[in-house]
Amino acid sequence: MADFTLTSEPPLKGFDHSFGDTRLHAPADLAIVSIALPLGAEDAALKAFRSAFDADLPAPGQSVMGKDDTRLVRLGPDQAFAIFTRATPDAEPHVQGLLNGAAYTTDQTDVWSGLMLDGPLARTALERICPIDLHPDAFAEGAAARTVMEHLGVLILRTGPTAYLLLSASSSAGSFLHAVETSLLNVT
Amino acid sequence: MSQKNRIKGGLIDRSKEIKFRFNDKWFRGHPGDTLASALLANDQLLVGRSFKYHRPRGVFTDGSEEPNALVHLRDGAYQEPNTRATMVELFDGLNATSQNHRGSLEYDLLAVNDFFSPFLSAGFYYKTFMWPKAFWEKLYEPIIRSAAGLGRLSMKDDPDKYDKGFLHCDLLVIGAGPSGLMAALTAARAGARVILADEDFRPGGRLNSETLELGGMSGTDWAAETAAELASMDNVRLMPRTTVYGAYDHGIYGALERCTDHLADGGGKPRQVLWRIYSKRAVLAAGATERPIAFGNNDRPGIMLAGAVRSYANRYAVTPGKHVAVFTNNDNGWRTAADLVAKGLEVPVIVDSRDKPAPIDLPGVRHIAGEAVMNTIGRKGVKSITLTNGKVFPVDALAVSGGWNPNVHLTCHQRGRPTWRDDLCAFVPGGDLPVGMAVAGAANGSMTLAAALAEGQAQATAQLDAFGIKTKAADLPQAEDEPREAAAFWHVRQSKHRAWVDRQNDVTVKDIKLANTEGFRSVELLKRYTTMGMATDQGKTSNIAGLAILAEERGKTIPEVGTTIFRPPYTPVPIGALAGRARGKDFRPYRLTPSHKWAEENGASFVTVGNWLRAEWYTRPGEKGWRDSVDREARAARTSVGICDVTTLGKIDIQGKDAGAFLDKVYANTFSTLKVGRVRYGLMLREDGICYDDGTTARMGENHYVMTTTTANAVTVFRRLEFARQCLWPDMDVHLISTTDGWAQFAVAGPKSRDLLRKVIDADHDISNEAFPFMACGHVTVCGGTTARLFRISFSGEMAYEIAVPARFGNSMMAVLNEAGKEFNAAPYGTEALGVMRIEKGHCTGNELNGQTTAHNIGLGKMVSQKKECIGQVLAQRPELTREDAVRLVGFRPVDRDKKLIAGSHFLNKHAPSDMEHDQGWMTSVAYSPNLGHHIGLGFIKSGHERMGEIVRAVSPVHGTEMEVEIVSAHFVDPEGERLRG
Amino acid sequence: MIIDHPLLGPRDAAEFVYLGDAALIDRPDWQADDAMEQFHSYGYLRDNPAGQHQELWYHEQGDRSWLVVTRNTVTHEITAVELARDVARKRGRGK
Amino acid sequence: MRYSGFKVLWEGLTGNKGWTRAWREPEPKAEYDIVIIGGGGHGLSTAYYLAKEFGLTNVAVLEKGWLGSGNIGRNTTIIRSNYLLPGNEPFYEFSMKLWENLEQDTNYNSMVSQRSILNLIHTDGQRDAFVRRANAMFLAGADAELVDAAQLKKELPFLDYENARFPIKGGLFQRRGGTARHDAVAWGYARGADSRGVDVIQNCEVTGFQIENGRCLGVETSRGPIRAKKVAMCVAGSSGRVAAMAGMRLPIESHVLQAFVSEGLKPTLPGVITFGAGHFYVSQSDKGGLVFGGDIDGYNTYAQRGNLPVVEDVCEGGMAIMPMIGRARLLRSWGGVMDMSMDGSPFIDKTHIDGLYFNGGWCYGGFKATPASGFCYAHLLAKDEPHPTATEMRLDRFMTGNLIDEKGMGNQPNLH
Repeated sequence: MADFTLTSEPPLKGFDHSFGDTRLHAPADLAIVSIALPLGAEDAALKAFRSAFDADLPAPGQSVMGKDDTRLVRLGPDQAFAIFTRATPDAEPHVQGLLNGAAYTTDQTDVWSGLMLDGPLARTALERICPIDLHPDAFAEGAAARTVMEHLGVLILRTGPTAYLLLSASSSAGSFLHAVETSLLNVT
Repeated sequence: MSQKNRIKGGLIDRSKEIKFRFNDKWFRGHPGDTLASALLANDQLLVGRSFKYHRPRGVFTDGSEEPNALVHLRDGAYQEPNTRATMVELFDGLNATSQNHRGSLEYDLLAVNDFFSPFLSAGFYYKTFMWPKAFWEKLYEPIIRSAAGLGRLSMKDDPDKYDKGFLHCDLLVIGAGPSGLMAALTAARAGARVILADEDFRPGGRLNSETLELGGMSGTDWAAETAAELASMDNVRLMPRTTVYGAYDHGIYGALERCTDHLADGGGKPRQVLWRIYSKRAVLAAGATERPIAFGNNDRPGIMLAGAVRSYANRYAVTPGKHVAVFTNNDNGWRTAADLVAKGLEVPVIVDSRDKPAPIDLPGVRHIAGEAVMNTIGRKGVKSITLTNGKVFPVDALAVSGGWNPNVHLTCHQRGRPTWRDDLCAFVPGGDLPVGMAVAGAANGSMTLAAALAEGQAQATAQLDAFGIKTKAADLPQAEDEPREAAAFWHVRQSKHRAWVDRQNDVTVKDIKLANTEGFRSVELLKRYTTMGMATDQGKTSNIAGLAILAEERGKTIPEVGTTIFRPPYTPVPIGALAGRARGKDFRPYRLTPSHKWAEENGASFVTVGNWLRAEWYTRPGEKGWRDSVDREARAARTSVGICDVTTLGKIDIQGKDAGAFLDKVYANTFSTLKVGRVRYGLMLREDGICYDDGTTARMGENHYVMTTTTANAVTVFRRLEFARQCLWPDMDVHLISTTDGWAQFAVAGPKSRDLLRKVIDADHDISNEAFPFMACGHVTVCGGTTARLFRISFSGEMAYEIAVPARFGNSMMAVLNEAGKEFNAAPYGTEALGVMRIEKGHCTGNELNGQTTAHNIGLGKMVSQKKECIGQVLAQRPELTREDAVRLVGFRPVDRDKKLIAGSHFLNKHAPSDMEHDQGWMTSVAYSPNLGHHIGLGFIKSGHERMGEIVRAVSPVHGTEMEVEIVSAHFVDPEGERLRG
Repeated sequence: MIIDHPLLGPRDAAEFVYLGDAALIDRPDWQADDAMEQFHSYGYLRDNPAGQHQELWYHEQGDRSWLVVTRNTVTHEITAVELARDVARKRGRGK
Repeated sequence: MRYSGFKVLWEGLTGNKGWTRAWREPEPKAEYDIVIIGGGGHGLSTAYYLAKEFGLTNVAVLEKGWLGSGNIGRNTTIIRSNYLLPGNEPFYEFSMKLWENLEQDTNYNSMVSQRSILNLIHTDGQRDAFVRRANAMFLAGADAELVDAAQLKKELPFLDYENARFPIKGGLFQRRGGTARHDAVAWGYARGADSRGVDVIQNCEVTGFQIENGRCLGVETSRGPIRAKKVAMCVAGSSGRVAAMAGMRLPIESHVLQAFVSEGLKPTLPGVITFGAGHFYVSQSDKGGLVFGGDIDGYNTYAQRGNLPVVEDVCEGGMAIMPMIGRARLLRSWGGVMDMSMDGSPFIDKTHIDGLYFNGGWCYGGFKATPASGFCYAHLLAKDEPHPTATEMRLDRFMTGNLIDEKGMGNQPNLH
């Protein structure tokens, strides 16, 4: 066994840039695990979910904060994401352990690339690429939506008054970053 | 003669001067001017040449309906053809040139067309230019094409940026005239989210062009105050310079905002933004467009719409001449005369087609009732007008009013038809409006100011009420409410000279009559035959008159003859704006493999595969061409070990108690029997029995499978699986999620692959042939504990593995594998070497599984289970798809081994004629095999499996080549598959 | 167009992929005596009405739900949107 | 009346007073040998060839609206015969040969302009497929020419060779392809049929079929019943609606295809250009407008209008290959309703009802087929057997499996 070591190089590693008071950065060590509710055993899964995260699974299109700063996003009838911070590539076994086999889990950490956009220009910039109505009355804090921006699938979450977490596919992270940066440049 | 035609007043800023150029001559204007008003101010009445006859033309209107004052705006790559001078805000250094003339604007050589006009009547070209046959493309058409068209593209890439965006509102108000302002104000004060868009740079609409009073102040001031109030409100988005150009389904509107067009320098920001506005409701308050009257030589520069003349005088402080006659069929012409007189200009005569007393008393203006203007004299301007009573008046401009047409355009965008109102002599919006749209003001035929304001308020109230927002009834400002009288008067019958109906496409009254004579009697046929209304103004000032003349010819009423409906866009939209950012490299996103960076650093050349960029080969120093690299890579994998990033293959994580049963349904072959820790090749059919996709699926656990798809079909296979899961077998416990991007996956192929992997995979995992045989799979760790998946599968035909690590480690993993492989002379290989090796093994890819071929064709007919239910199994059995003499996939090699095969060649039997009837099949894929030392190919040929050793012809007439090829097994290398299991 | 997703509310149709007539849910029995005729009709023949049409849309850029949308093919008015899975179950589909 | 340059000159000199009607406006008779439903391009050309080639003139063409108000009046005017499959290519090449003599044949200048059509190539796989297609064209007697990027650059310097997301690797020309003035094609056929005695009847909507004992005896119309020995449906776009009146379900869905034209421009494009990595094709009309289009909207519809996403997609495709058109403006858009068939190919066939014939399923390729479609349909109507180039365009091919699927997309009409 030779001594080879692997280096972690997620696509937007360390990206952090400000446009005036608006900051765009790639949060470090964002872990994502998908949770699927077994057909016919949903109740048991929801119960396990509650004890694992100390929170109820919200309605589709919504997210809540659970235990240990885990954001729980309901994507569809039988699917949710748990989003949390974890550096090691074992997010899936971690969540599977919490759920104790009551739901199916799949590691999604490396499938996605995250960008956090926060500041006064955030909504104005997103207006250029995001078809979802981000007005606070329509997309309150905690709201989540999967949609398409500049030909790319994106999961957008409102995490604060002017803060949005944007998840897009990791293979096209560069193109998505370019789209968000262009939007910011176009509105400043 | 600087600004000779400038008069007092107006909404221009005289404290500042703007210099601009027209046809290389410098002029001056002021902020607040349009290019049209500034040209008029400088007495530049001649602005362009007409489409067909190259007649001199000038500014005719003051808005987006302008048919004639079209210019090239800016220069070089920024040159923008067919730009309406009436819509261009003047900016410092503006450069415009006139269009559609050969030679100078003043002396256009093609003006000769005007003399030949008798031979150029409507549709003349359909009746001639047919002989000799070949002359059309060579002679006639080039002449017609170079004379036709208007402006010229620079032929250079558009240097500007464009952007797009999405807006959402409760109420979209289209048009910021009195009615639109009132509607927006009503809704905004009720707290609704309002967007108010107007194509003009100054809100107010006609209020800025008229001398009306409103609520005790000037209309202009009221508009400015109202706009200021709206602009101050958080729930309002006031969008000047924004044209709502299209009404689409379910309340979505397209709008174009011109962001930097009015600036000398856009500062690198997008020139225009294309907005998709999602509205719950909309109020269309787009106003009305004045229409002219057709009479002899009514197209000369200096002849303008009466409302436009008033607008130029009141808003822009400009007049087209000092002696302006008025010709009208309604009271509107009188208003123009009154305003001009008030400005101190001379109005020598007002000709009113109605035989009735003057509605107002205008001292010094001669009123001639019941007559019409029959002809005008002049060339590049008007010198005099001749009336039907024979009287001649010397004038230098003529204002014409034929009444007003409500701007119903957007009401027709979903194929709604306007209805005729006799009292207005105009079409008004019909009952079939786009859902959610209401119409207010002049656009709805409410022609007085008081009515427009009231209707704006009422429509906004009603629209918001529909979804529960209550408005407060506010007092309407006091405004004039005189009904205006309109009379039907379309063209002057007594005119002997050509009378223009469509000023841009040069359609005259005679053309319309001729079309009718020849049987083009439907309005649509008339339009198509004469080209009326097909120009850049979409007939805004011409359609109704044309319709009226057709109706008259046919002895019918206008509504009986019908109307033509309007289609998007309301005004033309630049293609660049509709494309937004999606151009050049930004046309579509790039997907990069995890090892992209390493590949870049190691000489890779990249190929586009869908949105992916994949390494096609890695050039090493000294290699002269791509073949050198590819041959080396393919040899390396067959003799030692090669490494290829195969992340792009789709990966679908499938979990659930019914996962195996589900796979049995979606694959032609069986997966429920697959043991945990094993992989199987799977063939997927479409429901019509044709091959759809293939790949390997691994059983990672009792209820857990990982499916791979081809790169091309990753998304659509997922979609089909979801369809099967939700729509066909909804009670199966099975869950899907894509993990394509999550795992960096590498093929490690070749006799030394295991040796290499042993250096990387942590020692506690036994990967010996016994413990981990061909088609095994499992979880391992690499490089000291990093989680990984290992699959013993082979596309190359060698002993091979695919190893997957979390994508974040992919770039590093590629480096590690290559580093660890150094001692074996490992080589990274790209898609080309991958292709070579799969052809050597007879494996299918998209060239073979092209959506036209069956399992029977590729020799896997037996794989389609008839024992269990699966998609495609029934229709695959249709007689024509299971013919014995169907094409079969086989291998080919050139009889002359030095020859290069051509993919796409067709096969013909040795002595058969070269025609479609004798076509035997086609070559799908070819490669040079460095392992065999000659070219090899795969292809489909009739009954191929029974024709081994036969020599046929591979012809490629498009290359002018033909050669003999031998039919051989598709398995060129290691046909027994011994290496795989090594 | 806008599709009012039963779980997520109104979304632009551009997020969806269209398949066709919701009759595609009613996949025939592969073991029926006239399976070939039934599959021919299922796979190839369409009512193609000018008016109310029940059709399948897939929320690909969304929650991956297949929906049955009732839409008028002349006016494009949408009068109902249901989860296809519910419709399939109602139509008797199971495992 | 015969049209000619001399006639135009003479009329010009004598005040254009001698022009007469291009066609009559006859009242429908009670009975005809053949009634053609649909006065679009295909219906009119069927009538024309019935009269001219087969001597059948006791024929009526029934048009619900005005002549040519269907898809002949709302397409992007491209003519070509660059198909792959034996079920299609000989037919389209036959059509091309008819185009080449159309104007002299009909004495009407339909502006058939063989300015070439180019399909751009962006990948090796695409080149392989185009080579296969080009060779099929040769085998069917058509022309094709494969060029590389360097040659293209000389011929079409304005394409984006340097900065393209999907680099241009070459192209396949059919030099004999090009465009024709779509409306004039309908008018030429109408005039030609009318002058040979065919009744072309506008504003006459078919409201039902007279079917007795499995035999079609005529039609009901908005202007009364009309008996006919043979009734020929030719209403692509409305096939579903019309066939439903005869109780037929078809392997067809109705979809809308949008088309676009820019403002008039001086000569910009020499021929037809088709993007190979997106949805965009374009040519320039003799009037100067860039005529362009892309993909269908993709959902079933009978509305002759489309939505914004496709407009944007098409313009993106345009800017991707020729960014010099950014400042040209889209002037007008329109939508045509297409018979999208289950394999992307058309039908010219008898139906299961005696005396009732079907022509439809043209997807968005009907314009170029206009001459051959009419000729072959006339052949079928006159002789009750298919024309040799149209033997595979049968309604029962999905039962037998003899598919004509050029794109290999399968039984999903909106993918063809």
